[in-house]
Amino acid sequence: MEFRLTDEQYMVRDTAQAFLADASSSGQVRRAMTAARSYDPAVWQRLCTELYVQAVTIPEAYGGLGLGYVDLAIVLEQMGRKLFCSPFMATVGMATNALLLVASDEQKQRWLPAIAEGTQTATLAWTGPQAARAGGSWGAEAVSATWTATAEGYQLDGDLRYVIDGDTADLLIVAARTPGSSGSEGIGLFVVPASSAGVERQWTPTLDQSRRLANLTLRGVSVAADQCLGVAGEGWPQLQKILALAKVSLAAEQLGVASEALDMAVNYTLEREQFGRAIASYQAVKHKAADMKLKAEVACSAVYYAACVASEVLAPDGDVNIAAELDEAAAMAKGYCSDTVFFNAGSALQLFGGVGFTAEYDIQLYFKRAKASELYLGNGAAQREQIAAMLLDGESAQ
Amino acid sequence: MEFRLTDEQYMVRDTAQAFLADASSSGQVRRAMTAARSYDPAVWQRLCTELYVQAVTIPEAYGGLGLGYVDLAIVLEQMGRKLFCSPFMATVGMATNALLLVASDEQKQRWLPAIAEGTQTATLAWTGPQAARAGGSWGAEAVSATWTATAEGYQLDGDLRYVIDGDTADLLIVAARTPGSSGSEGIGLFVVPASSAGVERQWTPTLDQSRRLANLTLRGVSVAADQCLGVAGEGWPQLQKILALAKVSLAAEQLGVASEALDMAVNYTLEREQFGRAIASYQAVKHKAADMKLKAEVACSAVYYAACVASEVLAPDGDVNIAAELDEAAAMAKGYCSDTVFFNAGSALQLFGGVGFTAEYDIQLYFKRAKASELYLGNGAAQREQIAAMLLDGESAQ
Amino acid sequence: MKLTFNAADERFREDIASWLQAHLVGEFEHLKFRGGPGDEHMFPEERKRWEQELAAGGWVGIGWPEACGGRGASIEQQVIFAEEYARAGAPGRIGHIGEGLAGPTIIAFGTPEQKAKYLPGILNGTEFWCQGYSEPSAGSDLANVRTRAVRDPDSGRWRITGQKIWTSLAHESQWCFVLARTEPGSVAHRGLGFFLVRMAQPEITVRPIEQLTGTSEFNEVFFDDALAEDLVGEPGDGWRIAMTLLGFERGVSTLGQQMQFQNELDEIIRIARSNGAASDPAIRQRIAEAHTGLRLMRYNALRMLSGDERSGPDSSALVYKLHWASWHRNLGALAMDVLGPEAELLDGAPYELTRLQSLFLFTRSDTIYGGTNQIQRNIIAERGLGMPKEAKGR
Amino acid sequence: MKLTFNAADERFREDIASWLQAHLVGEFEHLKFRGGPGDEHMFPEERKRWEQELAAGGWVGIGWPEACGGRGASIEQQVIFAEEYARAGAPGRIGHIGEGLAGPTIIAFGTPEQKAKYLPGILNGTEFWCQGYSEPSAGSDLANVRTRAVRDPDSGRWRITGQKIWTSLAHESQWCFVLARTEPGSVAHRGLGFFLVRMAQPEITVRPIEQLTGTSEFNEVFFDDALAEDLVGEPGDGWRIAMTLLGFERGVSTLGQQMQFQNELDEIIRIARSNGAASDPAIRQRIAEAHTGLRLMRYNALRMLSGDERSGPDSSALVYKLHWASWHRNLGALAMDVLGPEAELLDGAPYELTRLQSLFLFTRSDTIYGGTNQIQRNIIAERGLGMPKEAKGR
Repeated sequence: MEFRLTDEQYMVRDTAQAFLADASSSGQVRRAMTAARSYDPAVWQRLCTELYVQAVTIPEAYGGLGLGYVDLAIVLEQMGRKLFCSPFMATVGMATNALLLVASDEQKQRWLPAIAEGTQTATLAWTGPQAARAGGSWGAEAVSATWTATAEGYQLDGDLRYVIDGDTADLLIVAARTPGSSGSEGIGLFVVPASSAGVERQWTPTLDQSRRLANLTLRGVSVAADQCLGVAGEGWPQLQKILALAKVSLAAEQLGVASEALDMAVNYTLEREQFGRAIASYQAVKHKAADMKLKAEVACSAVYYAACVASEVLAPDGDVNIAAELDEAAAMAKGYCSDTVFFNAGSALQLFGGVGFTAEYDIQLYFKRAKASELYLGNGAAQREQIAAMLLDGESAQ
Repeated sequence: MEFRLTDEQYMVRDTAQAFLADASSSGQVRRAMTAARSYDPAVWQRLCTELYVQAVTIPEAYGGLGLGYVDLAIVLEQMGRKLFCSPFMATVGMATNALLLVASDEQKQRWLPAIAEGTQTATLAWTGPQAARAGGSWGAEAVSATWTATAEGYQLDGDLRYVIDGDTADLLIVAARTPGSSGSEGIGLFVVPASSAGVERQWTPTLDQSRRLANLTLRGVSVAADQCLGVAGEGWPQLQKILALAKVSLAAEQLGVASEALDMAVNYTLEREQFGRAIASYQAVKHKAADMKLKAEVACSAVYYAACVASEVLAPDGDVNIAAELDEAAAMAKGYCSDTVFFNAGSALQLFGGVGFTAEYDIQLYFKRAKASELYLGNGAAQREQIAAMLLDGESAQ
Repeated sequence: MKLTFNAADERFREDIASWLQAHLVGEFEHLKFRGGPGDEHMFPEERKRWEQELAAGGWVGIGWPEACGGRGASIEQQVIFAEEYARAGAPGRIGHIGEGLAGPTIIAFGTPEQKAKYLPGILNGTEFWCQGYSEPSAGSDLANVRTRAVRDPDSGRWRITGQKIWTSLAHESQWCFVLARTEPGSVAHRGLGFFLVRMAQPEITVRPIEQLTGTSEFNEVFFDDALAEDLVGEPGDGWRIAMTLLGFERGVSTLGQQMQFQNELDEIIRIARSNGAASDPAIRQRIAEAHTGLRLMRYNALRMLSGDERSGPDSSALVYKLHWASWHRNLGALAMDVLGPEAELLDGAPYELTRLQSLFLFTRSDTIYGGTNQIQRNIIAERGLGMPKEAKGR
Repeated sequence: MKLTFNAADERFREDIASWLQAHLVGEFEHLKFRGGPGDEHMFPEERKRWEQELAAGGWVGIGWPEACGGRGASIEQQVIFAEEYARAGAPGRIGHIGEGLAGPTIIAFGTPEQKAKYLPGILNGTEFWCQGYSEPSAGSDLANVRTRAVRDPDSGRWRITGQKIWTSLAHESQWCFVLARTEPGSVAHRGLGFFLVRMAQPEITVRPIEQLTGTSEFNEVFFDDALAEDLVGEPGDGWRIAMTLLGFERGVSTLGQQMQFQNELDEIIRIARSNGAASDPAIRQRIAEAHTGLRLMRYNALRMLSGDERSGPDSSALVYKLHWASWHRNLGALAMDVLGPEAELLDGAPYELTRLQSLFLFTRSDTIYGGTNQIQRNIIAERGLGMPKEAKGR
C-alpha cells in the first residue's frame, strides 16, 4: 500500500507542467477559445510529439506508453490547472477507454496506434436530445440513437448531443440501441470514422468556450460488423464502465481547475489591499481560502483513489476486488470534485471582487469551466443519489 | 398595510418579557425540567392571573382577550427566549386553535372559558406510533387511532405519540380515523377529558428536558356525540389547519430561541478573550454572528407574516385571500425557523467553545430545544418538500 | 400589524396598473421585461422615450415631496407602484439613478438654485444621471478616494481629475455625481466633496469595461481637469452626503427588484416543469428554498418600509443587501442546474447568452458591488450587534 | 501509487485479526464497541485488564522502536492494526494517551533513565496517563499557560500550582504530563516546562465536569504545590516538546477512529432502512455525503501516512482535523434527523442517552477541542497557504 506519487509520476507531472506553462498561457487559451477548432492543432501536435501523453494509457503493444490511470489523472489535473484547450479529454479521457475495455485485439490494432501516434483524435457520443436532465439522468435511458443489423453489418440512425469535440474528432465511439428497446437493454457500441457517409456534425456554441460541444446526426450510417465493439445489444455494462472512467477523467481535471482557482485567489489577495491591509490578512478571506484548500486536498484523495481503482480496471491482471469499486469510486470522485470545483471557482471569483467580473482577468474562465464540468455527466447531487442507491436500496447493502 | 407592531403589541411584548425575566430564570428552568410535571404549577397560575395570555386568542364572549395570532406569536417568541417551561404551547399554541376553528358555539361555551380562566390545560394528540418519520410524514397518514360510532356517541381506541404535555393536560384534542380508512379519509376530532375512563398516559423522557412528551393509550374510551368537533370522518381539512397553526406557534417560539442564542453568543464573545483580544473582534466570529443575525431577522419576518395570515384564518371576518395562504405561510415559517434555530443554537454552542459543552452553561439547553423543535411537525426539508408540491405538482401551479 | 391595503391604496393600484396596460404598448411593447440587470445597455433610446412617457403620466418621482414636483406618495403607494410596474413587465428604469439617488440627494442637501436647475430634467425624463463613486484601488474601501477636486482661485469653480469605475450608463447620461477629494493630503472619509458634473466635455473619457458576459454595461470614467458644474454642500461634506445617498438605495425600489426576481424564478419553475427537473428531489428543495427566500425578502422589505424596529434600529435594513445578493446568486446557479447540460448552450455565436445564462453570470456581481458580502457581514456585526470594528491597516 | 498491501502485511493482518478473535471473549466480550468517544468513562477496570491482555499479546506500542520495547512496525502495519482493532469492535483504548502521546514524547526527548522508568509501565498495560494542557482561561490559546512550576532550591525538585481542564481519565491515571511556566513573568510559548507528575498525591484534586450529556468524562485538575516527578528536556523546552507531542496525535490512530465512525454510520443506515428514512431524498443525499466523506477521510489519511507531499509539506495533515471534526458533527445531526421525532426519546429517566443521542451531543465538542474549526482554518491559511498571521492582542 503506497498512496503517494512515485518518482516517475512526479516526473510526468513536472514535464506536463513545464509543457503547459509554455503551451497554455492565458493568451493561448483565449486564442484557442475563438479558433476554428477550439484548439491549436500545432500545439496538439507538439504535445503528441514532445510529451506523447496521448498514448499514456495505451499498452506498448499498440504503440503506447502502457502506464496507468494515475498517470493519466496527473496529466489531466495539470491540463485543468491551465485550462488547456485540446482534444485530450475526449480522446484519451473518454474514447480510448472504450477501445481499451471493449475492443478485440484486432480492433485495438486497427485504431489504437493512430491515437497513440497523435494522428487521430476521438470522442464518445452516446446521449440523445431528450435524455440528459438535471440530476440523475445520465444513465442508460439517455441512449437514443438506434442500430439495426444489416447484411454487411449495422446501420446507425439518430441524434447525439453534448459530444465533446464532436465537431473535430476523427473517430466517434457511438452508443446506440435497438429500436424499441429501453433502459439498459439493447445497447451497442460502434466505432464510426467521422468521415463516414451520413454523419453530420454541428458545433454548438457554449458558455464555457474552452471546450467545444457538438450535435451529431446519423442518417443511415453503415458500419461493418467489425466496427461493433463487443456484442451489439449487450453493451450497457461496458458503456457504464466507460462513463465511470470518464467521470474519473473529469474529476481529475476538476481537481486541477479547483486547485488553480485557489492559488490564483490566494495570490491576488496577497497583493490586493483594502482599508490599508492586504485582503489576505482578513480572517474572512483566510477562512474562505482554508475551506477551498480543504476541499482541494480531499478532492485530490478522491481523484487518485479513483484513478488507482481505474488502473486495476484497465490492467489485464488488475485486482478484481479493487476494480469492483469503480462505480462507487467514480461517483464519489465526480461528486466531490464537482462540488469542489464550483465552490472553489465561485469563491475565487468572489475574492477577486470587481476585477473578477471583467473579461480581462482569467478567473472567470475557470468559473465557467467549473460550472460546465460540474454539470457534465451529472452534478454532485446526481452522484450522491447514485451512491445512496448502492447503500440503501439493494438487498445486500449494509 | 402596516407590517410593524402596534403600540399595544409592544406593550404585550414588554409585559411578557418582564414577567419571564422574573418567572423563567436559569434556575427556575432547570428546576422545572426535573419537576414532576416539567413546569411549576404556581408559576403557571401566576402567568394566568397576572398576564392572562393563556386567553390571548380566545374571543371575549368566552372570557378571552380576543386578540389575534400576532399577539400570541409575540408571547411565544418571548417564551422561547427564556425557554419557559409551561403548558402554554400545548394549550394555547395548539389545542385552543382546534376549539376556535372547529367547535360549535355550545362546545366553545363548554370548554373555552376554563382555558381562558387558566383552570384547565389542553393538548393536541393526533399522531400514532408508526407514523412520524424523518421528513415529510407529519401528514394525514400519521393518524392511526380509531373512532367508531356507538349508540350514545363514539368509541376511541389506539396509541398516540409525541403528545406535548400529554401526561399533564386536562383536556385532550384527539384525532382518530374510522377503522380501515387511510390518508385524509375518515378522520374525526374529539374533545376528551384526560380523566375519561380508558385513557392511559405515560411520560416519555426526552433529550430536550424543557418540554415533556407523552404516549397516550386509548382503550375503549367512550365519548358523547357532543364531544365530536365538526363532522366525524371529515376532519382532515380542519386538522390540517390546526397543524398549520401549530407550526406557526412553533416557529414563533423558535424565533425566540434563535434570537436569544444569538444574543447570548454575542455577549459571551464580547467578554471571552483569546490571544489577548475579545473573540468578538475576530472576523470569523463576527461573520458567524452576522449570519445568525440575518437568519433571525428573516425568521422574524416569516413568523409575523404567518401570524398575520393566521389571524385572518381565526377571525370571523378574516380576509379570505390572505387566509388561503395559511398552509404555505406556515410551511415557510416552520421551515425557515427550524433551519434558523438549529443553525443559531449550534453556532452559539461553537462560539461558547469548551464551556458550552458543560452542563453549567445554559446555551446547551437552547441547543437541545432547537433540535427538538426543528424535528417536531417536520424539519426544514420536509416543509420545503411541501412547498415544492404546491409550486411544482399541481396543474394550476405557475 | 396588518397585511391588507386600505381602499385608497387599492384605487392607486388600479390607477397605475391600468395606466401601464394602456401605455406599455406600441413602440414600447417590445421593451417588456427588458433593461434589467445584465440587460441594462439594451434599447437606450427607446427606454429614454419610455421615461418621458412615464413622466407625462406623472409617474416619475412619485415619492418626492410635492414642493419639489413629486406627488408625496406614501410608502404604501410607492410599494404598490414598484410592484405593479414590475408585474406589468415595464422596462428597467434608465432614469433610476436620477430619480432614486441624485434627485433625493439634491432635495436633501442642495440649494434652491440647484433644485431648480436639476430636478425638472429628472422629473420630465429628459436628463439622466450616472454615479462616480468607486475607484479602481478602492473597491469596498469606498472612502479610499483618490480623485481630486481643485478650485480655480479666479473663477471659484472646481476642476476634477481622477478615475472612477463600475459606472453604469455613463454613455447614456448627461450628468454624473462625483465624490472627490477637496482637501489635498486628507485621508479616508475626511476632506471629500460631492460634485455634479456635466458628462459632455472633452475632459471626460468613458471607456466600457468588457465583462465576463462579453457585454459592457459598466464603464471606467476618466476625468482630466474636468469642470464641475456644482458642489453640493460644503467642501468636506462629501462623505456625509454620500452615505445619506447610499441610504436612499434601500428604498422601495427593492420591491420592484423583487418582482423582477419573481419573473426569473417563474421562468426557472416553468423550465423545471417542462424538462423534468421538477421531479428531481434536490431541485425541488432548492426551488422551494428560492421561493421561500423571495417571499421572506418581501416580508423583510415590508417590515423595513413599515419602520419595524423591534430588534434594534435598522436591523431589517442592515441584513437586506446580504440576503438578496446571496439569494440572487443562488438563483443563478439554480437556473443552470435546472437546465442541466443544456445550460451550456448559448443562444448563438460568438457569445450570445440566454437570459438565464446572463442571470447566472451577472448574479456573481451582486455579492460584490455596493459592499461585498464580507463587508455586509462586518456592518451587520458592528452596527447591528455592537461587535468591535475591524482593525484598519492604515 | 498502489492500493494493495503486500503479502507480509496481509499475514500481519491475519495475525492481529485472529488474535483479537481469540482474545476478545469471555470477560472482555461485553466490552465490544464500548469505551469510544462519549463512552470513555465506562468499565475502566475491565478495560485496564484488557490493556494488560493486549500487552501480553505484544500489541501495545507496536509502532515504537524495538530498542524501546516496541515492534518497530511499519506504517502499513500500524494502519492494519488500527483497522482490524476497530473492525473487531475492540474497546476504546484506555492506554492511548500513554502509548500514543506520553511514550513517544519520552522516547523523543527523555533521558535513558526516564525511558527506563516510564516506558515499561506503558508497554505492559499497568500504568495509565492523562494530559494537563488546557487551562480555563486559555482555550484555543494553548500558550496562555498560567500554571506555574517552582524549583525547590534545596532538593532541586519542581512543584506545580495551577489548574488544568478537559482532562479525560484523570481519575483512572497514575501519571499526568503537565505544561507549566518555569520562568516567572514569561508569556506565551516562552518559559514553559514539560513535567511528568504522579497523580496520587494529596496536592492534586480531580473534579469531574458535568457535561451537556449529563455524564462527566472530563475533569478539572487542581495542582496545589504538587510534586513533579520529572522534567522532560530543559526548563523552557516545554512548548517545543508539547508541539511535537501534538504532532503524534495525527498518527495512525485516525484509521481506528474512522472504523468507529463507520460503525456509527452503519447504525444510522440500518435505522434509515428500517424506519423508512432511506426513502427520503434529503436523507439519501446526506447519507451518501456522509459515506463519501468517510471514505475520502480514509484516503486522505492513507495519503498522509504514505507521505504524499504533492501540494506542499503536511498539506493533507493540515486539513485532517477540520475535515473529520466537521464530518462527525454533521453525522451527529444526521443521526437525529434519520430518527425523526424518535430522536427525542431517551433510553430512560433521568437522562439516559441512546448511543446516537450521545453521538449527537458529543460531536459538538469535536469542532472545539484540539483546536476549534476556526483555529484550524487559521492554521490551514497561514501554514498551508502562506497567508498573513492573525494579529494578536497582546
